[in-house]
Amino acid sequence: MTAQVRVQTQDFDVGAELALLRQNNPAVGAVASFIGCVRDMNEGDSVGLMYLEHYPGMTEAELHRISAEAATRWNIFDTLVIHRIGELRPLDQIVFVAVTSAHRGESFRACEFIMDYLKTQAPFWKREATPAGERWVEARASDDAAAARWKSATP
Amino acid sequence: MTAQVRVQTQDFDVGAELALLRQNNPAVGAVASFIGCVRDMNEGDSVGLMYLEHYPGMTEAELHRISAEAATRWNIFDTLVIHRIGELRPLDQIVFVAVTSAHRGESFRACEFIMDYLKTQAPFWKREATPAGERWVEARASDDAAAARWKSATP
Amino acid sequence: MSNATLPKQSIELVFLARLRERFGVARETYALPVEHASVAGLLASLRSRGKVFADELAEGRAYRVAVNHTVVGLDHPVHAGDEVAIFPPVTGG
Amino acid sequence: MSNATLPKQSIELVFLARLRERFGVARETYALPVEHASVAGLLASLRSRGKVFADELAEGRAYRVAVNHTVVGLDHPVHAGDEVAIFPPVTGG
Repeated sequence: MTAQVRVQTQDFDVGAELALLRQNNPAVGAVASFIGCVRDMNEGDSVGLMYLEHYPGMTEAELHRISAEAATRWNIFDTLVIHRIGELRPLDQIVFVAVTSAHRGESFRACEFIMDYLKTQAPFWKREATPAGERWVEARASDDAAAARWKSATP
Repeated sequence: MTAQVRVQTQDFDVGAELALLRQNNPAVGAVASFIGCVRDMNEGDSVGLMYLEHYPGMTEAELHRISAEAATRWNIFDTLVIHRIGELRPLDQIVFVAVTSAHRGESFRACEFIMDYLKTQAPFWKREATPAGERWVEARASDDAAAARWKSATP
Repeated sequence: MSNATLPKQSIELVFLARLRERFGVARETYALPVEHASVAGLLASLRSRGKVFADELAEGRAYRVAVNHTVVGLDHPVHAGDEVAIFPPVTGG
Repeated sequence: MSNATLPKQSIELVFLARLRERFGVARETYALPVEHASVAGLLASLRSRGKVFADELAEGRAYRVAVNHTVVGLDHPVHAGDEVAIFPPVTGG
């Protein structure tokens, strides 16, 4: 089991990352992944530019903790989390999570678990530029609800 | 909403497919995807070669039906299903399912739903070569159970 | 009474995967007696061929029947010109 | 009695995102009176600065406190040399 975590300003190549993650391991039967992208609308306002801030040190620690927690809950092989910071625009990739396992259920569960916890625990903050000016994005109750599901969930 | 379905012998490039699927749609905030791969072991036996047969005509109809069903259940944009047929070897990609949506929950749900139904409804059959000879892969009760979950599931 | 004296309808039979191998045939045009014009009737008719057909299509065996590309139940009608496929539980993905 | 007469411990404060902007500072070394050596005590001490600190760190406002990169509760101790970050609910991903 390896858990890769990367916080970076540059974009990433999901095809290349997925190939690397599988690392020619013929025990891998399933690869679940998720890409989060910048949308051009949020809360009914058009978004032209987004700025992502994080808390260096704690971010990486949290992402490793979340990945390790997924590996204790499900029978998975490897995990990859990439999160971009800095200036982003609509259509840009923000986040990528990928998980390998022997069978599909485990990689689906672990991938969504990591995303849900990333959304509510990892210290990233979005500021977006709308026609009315810049604003910090507000945390969503639905994200807390999504993360809370896992507290009672059985694998 | 577009639903792409492809049954083919040749391999596919997941990075290129994901970029095409997003098709520069800035309303897409989430892309969930799944790759199924040939493992070198199944039911405790080593697998050197696999042959995938399907039922032309019905396969495409079922995959379109499954994709359309996902689009009625969740608020998603586009779906892509690629399934390979013919001779495959360990490490080869077998199947790819990708779904785009505004928010992550919908694409995760729809992607797993399509995979679960594909596994139990789409007319594909695997024959694998093991040291003891060739055999048809037996259907798994766990796949039926996975598909049955969605009958009572709320979005 | 010979089957030949009864009206029949022509359907297309498709056998897939393990059943194709067991039956030794992938596709055939089949003259189905009209009083057997349902999935249950067709299966009874095919079982009457005996041997591997009677064995593989016995009640309780795990197989599926699709009429014109849709999986259906035993009471589904079978009409002239229909394509009826019989296959094992699927194992793709 | 002046605070200057009480023993203090030096900690690193980190403010992030909206709070960093509101406070106008990203990081500072803070001399925390030892009788305030908990998260609750630190918050009380910071609120006593008044104005935006009293406002943003008021009870009931939505913010989180991490000590040495781990989110903790109000009764968590704060020791000399700790890095204590205060930040709004996260919005990444």
